Amino acid sequence: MSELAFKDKVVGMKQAVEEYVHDGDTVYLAGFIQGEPFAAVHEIIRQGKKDLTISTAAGTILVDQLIGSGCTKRVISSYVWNPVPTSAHAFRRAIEQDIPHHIELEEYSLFALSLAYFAGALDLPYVATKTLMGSDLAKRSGFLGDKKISIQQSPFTGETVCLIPPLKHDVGIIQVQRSDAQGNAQLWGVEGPTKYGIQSCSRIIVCTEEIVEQEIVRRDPARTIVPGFKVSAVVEEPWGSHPSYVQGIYDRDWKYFPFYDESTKTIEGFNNFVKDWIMDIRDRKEYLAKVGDERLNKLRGSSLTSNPVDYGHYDVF
Amino acid sequence: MSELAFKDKVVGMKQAVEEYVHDGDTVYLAGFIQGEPFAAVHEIIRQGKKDLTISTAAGTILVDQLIGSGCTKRVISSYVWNPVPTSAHAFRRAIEQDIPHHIELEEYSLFALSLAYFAGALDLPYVATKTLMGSDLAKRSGFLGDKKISIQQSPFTGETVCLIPPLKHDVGIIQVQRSDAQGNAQLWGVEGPTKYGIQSCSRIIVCTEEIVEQEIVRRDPARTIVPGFKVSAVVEEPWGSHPSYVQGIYDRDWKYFPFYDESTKTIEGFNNFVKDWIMDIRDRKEYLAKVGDERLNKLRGSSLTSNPVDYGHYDVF
Amino acid sequence: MNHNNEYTAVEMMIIATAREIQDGDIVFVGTYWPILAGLLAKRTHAPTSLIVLEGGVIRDSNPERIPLVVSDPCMISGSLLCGDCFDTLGMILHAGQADAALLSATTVDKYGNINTTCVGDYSKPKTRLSGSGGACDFGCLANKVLIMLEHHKRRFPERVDYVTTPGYLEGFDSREKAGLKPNTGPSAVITTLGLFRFESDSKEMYLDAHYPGIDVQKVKESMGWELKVSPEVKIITPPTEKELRTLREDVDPDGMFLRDARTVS
Amino acid sequence: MNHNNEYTAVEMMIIATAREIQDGDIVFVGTYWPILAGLLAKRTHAPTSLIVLEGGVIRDSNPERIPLVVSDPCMISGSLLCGDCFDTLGMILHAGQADAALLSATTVDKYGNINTTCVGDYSKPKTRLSGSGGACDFGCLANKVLIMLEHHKRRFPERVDYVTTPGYLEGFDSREKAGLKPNTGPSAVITTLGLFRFESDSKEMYLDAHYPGIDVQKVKESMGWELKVSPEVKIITPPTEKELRTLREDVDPDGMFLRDARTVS
Repeated sequence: MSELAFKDKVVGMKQAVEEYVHDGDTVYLAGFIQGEPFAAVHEIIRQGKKDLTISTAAGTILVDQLIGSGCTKRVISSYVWNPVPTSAHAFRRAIEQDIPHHIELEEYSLFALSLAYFAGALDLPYVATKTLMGSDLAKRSGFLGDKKISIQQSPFTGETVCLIPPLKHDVGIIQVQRSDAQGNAQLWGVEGPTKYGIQSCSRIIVCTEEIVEQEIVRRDPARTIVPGFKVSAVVEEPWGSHPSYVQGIYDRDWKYFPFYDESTKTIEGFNNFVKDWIMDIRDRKEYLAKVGDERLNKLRGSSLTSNPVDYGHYDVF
Repeated sequence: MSELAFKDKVVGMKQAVEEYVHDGDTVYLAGFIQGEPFAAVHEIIRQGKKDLTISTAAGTILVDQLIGSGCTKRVISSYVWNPVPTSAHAFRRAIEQDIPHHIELEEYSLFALSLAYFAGALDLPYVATKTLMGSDLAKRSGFLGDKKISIQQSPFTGETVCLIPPLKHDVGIIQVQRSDAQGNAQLWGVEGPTKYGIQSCSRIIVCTEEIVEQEIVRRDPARTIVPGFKVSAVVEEPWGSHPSYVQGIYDRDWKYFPFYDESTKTIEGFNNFVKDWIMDIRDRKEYLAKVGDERLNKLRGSSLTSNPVDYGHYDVF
Repeated sequence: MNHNNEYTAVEMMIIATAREIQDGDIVFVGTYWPILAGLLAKRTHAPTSLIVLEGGVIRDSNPERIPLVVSDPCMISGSLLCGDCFDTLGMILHAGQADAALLSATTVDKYGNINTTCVGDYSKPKTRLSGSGGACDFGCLANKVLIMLEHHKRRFPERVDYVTTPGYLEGFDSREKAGLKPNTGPSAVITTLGLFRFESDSKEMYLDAHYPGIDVQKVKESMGWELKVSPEVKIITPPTEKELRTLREDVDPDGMFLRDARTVS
Repeated sequence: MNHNNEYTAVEMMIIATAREIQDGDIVFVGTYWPILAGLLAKRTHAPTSLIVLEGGVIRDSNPERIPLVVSDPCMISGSLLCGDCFDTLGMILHAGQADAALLSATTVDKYGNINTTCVGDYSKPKTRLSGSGGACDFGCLANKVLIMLEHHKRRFPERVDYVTTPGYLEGFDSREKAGLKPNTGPSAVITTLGLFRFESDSKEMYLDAHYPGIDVQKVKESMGWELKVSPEVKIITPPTEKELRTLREDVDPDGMFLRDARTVS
């Protein structure tokens, strides 16, 4: 149904997370180094959501924070790390020592996971691939058991193939450059498997650097990565991906990552970090004030703009 | 290998077709109502290529002309028609009366064919879908025999599924709005399955309304539908899709289609049409002169341009 | 053109089809009559329906002229999303989110199976037709398939020569047994005589309603099998003035379809 | 910084890896040391190599700063194609068009299998590492997989605890038997001691060449199994002045990787 296509769905982050992220949900986090939805994840942590299954193509400290904060029961990803590159400490503590509690993992390669999202978004029964085979990613499954993958012979060629069934999600969160109030969201830059990941979700929260007039969307519909009719809420959240980046809007805050590494090596360090940077902060505005204008200004960078293209105006024959 | 990525591959249409389309080839024709590569197809007909297998998502009179001209041995498509809508007469004569000779068909639904192109472009062993089943498209196969599809039970759920194996092609031809001389081709407007169809080809001929400076491509890399390293030849061919359209450049010449319908109802009519509009014409320039400026000017239409987007310039930390 | 009560059977067919679309429906639109029915619904009682094209377009607003084919450039400019088949056939239709699909047909049989491929044997047909396009996908996957065709007895054989687009196959549970998803398939066949639906158990087509002035017996004689008729067969409300005016003046003001102007070369 | 003959073992490793890339190669680049090797090759002997990123980027030119992660925004601006995983992992890597893939590793075993997942048992590891990312795909699908790691004996067990990225599995034809495509897999392992290749039959890793001043015996003692050594074991040419200068001044002028400047918070 298209009821959501025509609705102004702009809400604040607090309300979006309250209404659309529920304890026990399977939550897809969009982004691929670019566009990680940090603002939304911090709000999830502040609201103390529980028992989440976090699914994301490339888990960075975003996932680490969700694990260390005790929101997370399960993780589906191709990896979890701190892209210094170094370890994600809360993730390590959870796996190695069940701190703050045990978590379950389901691990894929990035391409296999991309196919699972693709199958999820299109509701395909499965996709056959030549990746993954021979690896322990194929041999060992976690909570998905024998629904993770299946090694079979191709009925066409007899060759051995790996079947990837769909992954679907209760709710997905994406941060984009721009969206209209109805949630027609536009993204450019590296996508990873975001387009299919986000459309494998029953509910979608669009976080956008800027809410634009719908006319902007209509003038370049090729950039729309999520159609508004699938979107539950639109949150205008500038800098919503910091310390990750949004192409053309702000740079990756690379110094944040070693800082996070140093800060979170101990449980106490992690807890203090979460207190200082998430729990004791009301919203993204306060967060940005804490980061400080000097740092933010440095991340703004300079412009390199595309040339307009013509779609034409067709009103007569 | 990237040898083709850095090479200026601009040639004329005659040379492109001579060098890269061979008798007996499986030829993918890109386009979906928009961007049908008419100029290239007319050159194929002029050069009298034989025994081609033509593969295209939605066969229109382009395919009809290739069939009636005797270039075509086999057709892979979801349909062949004249989008008046009415019958494609040469196609009918070939199927019903073996005129000018027998042709073989392999028919899919559009989505099944899209999946076959997708599997072809990625070299996936197959993709499982819930479409096609129960139809005679699933039950009857042509020259692909039991390599067309396979009905199986899902090892995950036990449900009945339809497996679609890859389709690949010797050569693919695409008409786009713009390309650089290296063949980094950019397209906007309705795509159909073009992105995957064209990348399932061993050789690619890019026909472009305009060859642009590579800087234009670099400023908006999200619009690139074919990377230049996969491209064999680039042909600058304005109006190369007439009577089909190219979004934002020229409108669909709707009057051509009933004219073609009337003209080609008989064998003699078809042959005269091909003589007048293809064989007796040297190249696209002569074709356009025959169409006439008045008609072409009418098809130019008015503009509706996108707003530029920023990709940012990242040179320092 | 007059806007009184006179209307053609084709106009009635288009209007009756449009009425099957609910406001808020996500509608896949096939070429020919479906274009008119989809656009009419959007301009009358279903303004918040979305029009979706198989080639990759999602559109919430009316185009500025009538598209002669669904992927006409006028459908792309000003759309909300313009991409590829995976955006629409994939992530909407195959994903089970197509509320309705509008299809035209050459022949339709007792169980709503559509043939747009051939008359006679497939391998050597008397008449070769266009084939499927996205129609087979619409028929396999949409929740509510609406089939439009001008009524001739030969277009309603008991069994089609070729199933281009699956309806209920051999009836009963044969559609699901073939592997198609539950809660999909033909919802109505709308012709120039009336509107047909399908029995919930047998999936056999029956006459649910006919147009004013059309005799049930005439309908029965225009079918290739012994047609069942609803015990409460209804008479379809004739076009309202608004429906007719919108169809003629807003949807197809140039008469491209309604007056065959598109076939003038 | 001096540009005389002094160089670090890590610099030698990067340079030796870069030399494995042929001009014209389509190269998938993983994070960390691979970034430097890929960019160095492009700035020296392989100017027409293409750099491809798993997230969806094809780049023919050098970025204007060193990317700290492969999907750094500096790799996107000015690229030739920027899309999604299907554009690169799909239509290049899985399609068999990746000439080379550069990977860093935590541990590598006798048959070139890589573990970046865990030390100890997977279900209760002593140390949990990051996991695969695209590495497993690179290892499964690229024609020439180049593996980089700083040499420590514990990083070369006879058998890895967990196969994150398949090399030749148990050797011989076990890789193809598992279903992986022929003519894919590890081509070389490049460490801070030397360069290792794989026997054509057994697929066992052997020492093919070592760096100047490195003793073969020392290499043998730094492996977790009885290492085979090529009867014609070579000594790798030390870095040329151009290689060193390009690496230090053009590829990583800020010392982000070479002087660990990226870890300064």
